Amino acid sequence: MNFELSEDQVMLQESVNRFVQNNYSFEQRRKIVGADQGYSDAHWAQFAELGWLGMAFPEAAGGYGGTPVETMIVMEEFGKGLVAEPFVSTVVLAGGALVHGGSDAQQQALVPQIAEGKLKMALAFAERQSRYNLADVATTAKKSGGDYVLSGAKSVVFGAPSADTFIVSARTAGGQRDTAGVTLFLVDANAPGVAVRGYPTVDGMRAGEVTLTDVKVAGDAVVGAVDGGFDVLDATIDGAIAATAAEAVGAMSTLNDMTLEYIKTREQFGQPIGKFQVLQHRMVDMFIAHEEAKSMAMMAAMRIDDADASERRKAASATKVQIAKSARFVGQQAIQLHGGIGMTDEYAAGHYFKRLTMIDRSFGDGDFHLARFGALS
Amino acid sequence: MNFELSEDQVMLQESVNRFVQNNYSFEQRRKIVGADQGYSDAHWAQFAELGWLGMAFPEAAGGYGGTPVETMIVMEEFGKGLVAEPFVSTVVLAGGALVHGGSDAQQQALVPQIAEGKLKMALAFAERQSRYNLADVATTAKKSGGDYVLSGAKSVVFGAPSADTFIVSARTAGGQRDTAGVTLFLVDANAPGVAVRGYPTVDGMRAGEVTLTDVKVAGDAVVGAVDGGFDVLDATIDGAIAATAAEAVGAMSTLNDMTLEYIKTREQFGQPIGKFQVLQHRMVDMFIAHEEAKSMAMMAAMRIDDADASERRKAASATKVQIAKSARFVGQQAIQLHGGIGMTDEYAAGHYFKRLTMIDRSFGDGDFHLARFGALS
Amino acid sequence: MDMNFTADELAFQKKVADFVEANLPPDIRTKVDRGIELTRDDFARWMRILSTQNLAAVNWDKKDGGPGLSIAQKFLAEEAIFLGGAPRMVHFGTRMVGPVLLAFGTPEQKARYLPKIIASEEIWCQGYSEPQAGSDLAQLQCSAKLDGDHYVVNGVKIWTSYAHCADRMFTLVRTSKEPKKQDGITCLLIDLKAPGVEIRPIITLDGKHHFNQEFLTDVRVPVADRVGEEGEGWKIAKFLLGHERSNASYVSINKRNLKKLKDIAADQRVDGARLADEPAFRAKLSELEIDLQAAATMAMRQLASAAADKPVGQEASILKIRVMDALKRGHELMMEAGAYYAQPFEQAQIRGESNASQIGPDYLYRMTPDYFESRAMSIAGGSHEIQKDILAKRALGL
Amino acid sequence: MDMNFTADELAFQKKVADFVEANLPPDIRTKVDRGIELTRDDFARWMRILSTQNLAAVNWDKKDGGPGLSIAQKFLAEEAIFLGGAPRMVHFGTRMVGPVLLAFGTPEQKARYLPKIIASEEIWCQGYSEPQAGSDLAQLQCSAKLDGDHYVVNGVKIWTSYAHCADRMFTLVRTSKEPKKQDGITCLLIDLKAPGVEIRPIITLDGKHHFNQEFLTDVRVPVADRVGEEGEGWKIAKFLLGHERSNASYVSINKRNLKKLKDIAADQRVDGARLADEPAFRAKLSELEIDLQAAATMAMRQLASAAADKPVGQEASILKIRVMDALKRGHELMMEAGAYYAQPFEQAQIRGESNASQIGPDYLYRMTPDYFESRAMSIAGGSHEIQKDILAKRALGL
Repeated sequence: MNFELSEDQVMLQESVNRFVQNNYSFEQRRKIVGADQGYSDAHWAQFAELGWLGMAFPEAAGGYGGTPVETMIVMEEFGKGLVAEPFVSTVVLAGGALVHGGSDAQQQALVPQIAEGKLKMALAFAERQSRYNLADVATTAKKSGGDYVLSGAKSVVFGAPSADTFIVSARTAGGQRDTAGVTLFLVDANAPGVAVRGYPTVDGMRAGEVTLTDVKVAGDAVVGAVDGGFDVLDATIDGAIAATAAEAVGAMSTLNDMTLEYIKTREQFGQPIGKFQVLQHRMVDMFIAHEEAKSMAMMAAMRIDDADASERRKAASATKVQIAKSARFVGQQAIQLHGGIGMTDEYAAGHYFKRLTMIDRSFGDGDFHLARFGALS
Repeated sequence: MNFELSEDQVMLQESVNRFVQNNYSFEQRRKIVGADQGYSDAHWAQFAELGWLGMAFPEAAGGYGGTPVETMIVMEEFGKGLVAEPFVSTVVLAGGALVHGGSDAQQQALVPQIAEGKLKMALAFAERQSRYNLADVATTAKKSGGDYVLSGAKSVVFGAPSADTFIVSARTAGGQRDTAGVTLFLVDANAPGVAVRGYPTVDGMRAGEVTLTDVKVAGDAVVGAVDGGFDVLDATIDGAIAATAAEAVGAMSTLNDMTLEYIKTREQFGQPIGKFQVLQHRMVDMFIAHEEAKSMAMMAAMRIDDADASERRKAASATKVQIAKSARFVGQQAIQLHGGIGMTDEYAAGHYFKRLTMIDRSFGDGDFHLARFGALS
Repeated sequence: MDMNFTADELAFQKKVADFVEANLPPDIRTKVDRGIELTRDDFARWMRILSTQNLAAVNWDKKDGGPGLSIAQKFLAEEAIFLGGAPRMVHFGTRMVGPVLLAFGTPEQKARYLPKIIASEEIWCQGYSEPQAGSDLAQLQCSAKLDGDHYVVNGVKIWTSYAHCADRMFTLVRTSKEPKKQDGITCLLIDLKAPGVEIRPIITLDGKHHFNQEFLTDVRVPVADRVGEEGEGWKIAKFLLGHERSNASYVSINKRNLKKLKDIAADQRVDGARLADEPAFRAKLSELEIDLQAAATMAMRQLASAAADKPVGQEASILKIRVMDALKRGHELMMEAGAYYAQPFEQAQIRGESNASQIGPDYLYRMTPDYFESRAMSIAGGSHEIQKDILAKRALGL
Repeated sequence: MDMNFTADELAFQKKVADFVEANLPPDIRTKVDRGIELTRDDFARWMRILSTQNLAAVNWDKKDGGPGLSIAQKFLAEEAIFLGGAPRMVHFGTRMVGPVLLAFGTPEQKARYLPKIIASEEIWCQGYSEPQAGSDLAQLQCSAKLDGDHYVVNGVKIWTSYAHCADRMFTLVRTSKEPKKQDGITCLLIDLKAPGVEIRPIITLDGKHHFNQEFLTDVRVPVADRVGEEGEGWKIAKFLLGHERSNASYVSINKRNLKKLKDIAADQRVDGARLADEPAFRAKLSELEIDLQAAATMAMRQLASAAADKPVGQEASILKIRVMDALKRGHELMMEAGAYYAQPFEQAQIRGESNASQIGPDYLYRMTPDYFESRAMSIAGGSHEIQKDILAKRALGL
């Protein structure tokens, strides 16, 4: 039993922490997310250089063989600064699908490009009717000789505007919500028939609606087994839950620190408002919420690679439920304790609240995962 | 729009209030519920004399034509003193079934006896497997010539040990959980085949397990239509929800007053604990919980006679959900604020908490009624 | 006891509802329904339409030029207006300045200002808060120095709702530094077009412009625009706090939101079934509806007390806490209902600056911004914490 | 990072579990499973059995006569004992008196008391609280006056868990009225059979006898039974507060309760289906299980920190709050699971005074009393409010 980071992991943590300190002050972030692209190419290049983009991939594929613990470390530090680069979409989501489903050839072709920062990807899994059910896929892929022809619309694809290549879930067999019959495809963003309508999300990130109109892809674009895409997606999204749980833990940590500082200095009725016992206990509850979330994010990092899919799913869902609860409480109360200033766009607290709220809206909300956990128990 | 009591209602309220003040100090109650019978015959006679036992029945049947508002008034005052006499079982439950389902002959035969305090009754509706579903009836009533033969076991029948006559739900047709096919029967407590195992409940009241072994009743013992007992039961239980909601409001009122008094006088760390802001806000939340419960109990008293069964059901379920929430919060926090002394059997607070907890366990808990309300919306 | 309104009262409500139905401009209706930011002109237009029926100053007595409605009628009128899809009013004139001038104003002030308030010809805002004085008005810094027949005002006001839509600001300023700080506060009526007034928008988390910050630099305010005596500002502020806080109107807003939420939950699908029938969501929906029913009944009880001229007392604070909680919860559930479509942020559309189609179902696109905005409900106008401090002290004697 | 225990550690746990399985007397096992009140003899018997394996003083070092377990082993041993169905121990001797004597005791005191603690031959209780001094020990009134080589003790102690099962009481008394009140407190070891000691039971809401009140009238306590110097009682009490508060063991109790709850929910039926599958109940069950998982992980992190000799600090208070909340919730759900069968109160059966059959399913009959009892979890040993005051001050610097 050991909850310590290794020396290498501590170095990684310090390195990401330093990056965030130097590049993600609130004003620096405002500039980044306020610009059209919504992230910085220079930062992306730096991520590649520092090895963060290849970190999570197997060495055989050209990655650096990191574990979910390394991803947790990076994401927690990213969360502290609300880093906006498309790391989750490229490395955790599309990258996760490649790790869980990609052939050796696919991995060897794509992973080095990702690691070098030359390739950005996105995973297009949600649809207008799907909510959080990964098997609810209406987009079709019809076999046409050795090729497939994809048609349909994918919703709120994180990182879509910057993606060079998508991994798209489409139905090759079965009914609309059958887990069997979902297949994943690599789709070039510039392929004829692919249209992307990009937009900012409320947390300052970028996403897009991806429409596929008779998009032709070759047979070797299939990621994983034909009709077997669901398990790949499911494992990938569980990985994304672990990663964004750590991000939420980082964001809560900063938000708590910020709020504590605020109530220690803001004066009302002749004393710092942090002298009021009600606010003290609220703040204590916020710190407890963070501690619980952190414990669960660590647990997830250690369990999310479990070979037993049921154990993995339970760990992911339990973690997501905890994150939903903690993030909601910390976010809402941080605003309440800040009062008016916390409600303004000019002040950092609200942006942490927004990101925490959107993490809760991604990959299944608390209720969804409470039910999933219950079904597995 | 008028939330005032009429002059007669105010007089009723004062009269019940006076009774409770004089007869239901904590020590007086301990003596009553500690004795074998668990209530006082003298009180019961007084109830009759003061007209409270006949109040809710139609004048034509020998009652005094009161409305649910009168029942609310009595129950709220009873709640303030945790009155232990079997008023709910006789008047509200069995009496309610007579009002909703009884023939003129049945009403005229029984109501005057109830009103005079000569007849105590109980409604036996729950069974071991039924939880809160009134239609889940396994007890059978088989036709035998003009008679019926009843067999089965009824659970946790409030007021069973003192009941002279039961109204029992039994199945005459349909499957075990069909609403159609439930029939209500008058059963003499002394009839051959009727066995009662009585016991105290955690709140100091009395209930019993009623076993029916080939109990023969005449055809005129049917209350309401054959196979049509469910609607009578359903309306009766909704009435009991309104009545015990008012009781809970009364109990919360006393418990809040008691707790407020305690935190104003109990000193710790050199000051009354009521000076601590956290306890002040908790107390405020407890008073809000009581105000909300009171509003809903008033609403229920005005709506529970609604001719539209769906409106009646919604009002009852909404009220029960609110009572569950308020009673749980007030009860738990009253103990928390009292600390150790609140945990002891020698102190009144815990007994209010117990009664509130048992009201929550009667006629469907908060979750049950939240689902019922949702299904009706 | 009787929870029902009289037939006459309901007929009156129907009349108001019909008027709103017939006269609410379609462009404003659409904006309200879609949550698009309203312009100064939108507010002014609608308020003037209501004024034609004397429904802007809905709470005013007949003798003061108002419609002289009963308490039940006021409630029913407001409910009809809200449920008819109308925007909330910028009502500092009718709710604050009017009552204050009626109680403390000079005959000249009354003659000058009241008719334009009733007719919605001038729109008012309220300048209370300052960066260092939020809930604690005793800390006000904004100063007014007498210079002949004018005050010269310098300072900063903040959290001024709709100042950018208003003509004048009802303002608390400091005219002296008394040892007891509240004694030095005075009330001035400030023309927002006066030289030295600079209004800067504060954009909130929802991307909209509700609030402002005013920088007042050597702004000259005629002594004739001082309300009451010097140093009476605190008294006037307390008068307003004690004055009708129409939190009952939030019951109507809540009802409108609940209807919207139910529409959304009926349209959204979970595995092909209605979100409204998914057990966890349905339970949350029912819980909210029941909470709202409790709040509505409390509001009715308060209205009945007020109508019977009984003191309403601290129940107003209880009602505020509970209606605001319900509002926040309603917006939270509308956001949750959107699932992934809670994420897109379409600020240009929200602000009415773009006609681009919405991302995803068009009824969802502003649910998350609305949720963020709703968080202010337990902060503004006396935070929940302050309401509970007041209740502990005044209602419980703690 | 690694959440797993080593194979050696797990083998050790297995050994303890096997011992419990083989040696827990069946009558005691039944009582624990059924929630029947244990007698003094039951406690003593089981503790002596554990002592044969040196597992009563599970937290003691080898040099002090204990088993010298690692932190992980202690946790695993306790878990094996709880999950094996054993009763909680009356462990004031091993957890309080022992550590205090090791730190502050005279050689004579150590020789006299420690071996009997390790062997469970003497059972101890703790006399801290008084009617007017709950969480605020500075207010202690119980007085001890020196008279030759004895102290004469007069006063009242309250909330003494298991005094009726104990031989001796570790007691804080007042030996002087210093201006700074905590300076006058002294620690005495009192023989409960001494003349002048009267123990009165306090029956709690669950109908059981856990607590007592002691009336001490001219009780003579040898000076040799004073621990530390006069006036050092406060220091010793603080030493104990800082000493290992094995809240991690509540994780094991919670696990046992969760299993029981799941068994109940699997057996109870709602319209013929398992209560465990009813959506609302299942959600509550899952929520509790996840809360417990978070608490368990926090406990693991604390154990790992302790094992690495890092300061555990304020996390102990956080863990206490959360494990106690989980315990309370678990008991609440077990009560809810009973529906109408939550109502019968079978005190005689609970107290082991009747062999009558239970009303309703026999696994339900004491769920409501247990629920009432569990409310003490956020009161005893420093209420949640006090824990949060401590956290605000020490962890957050507020």
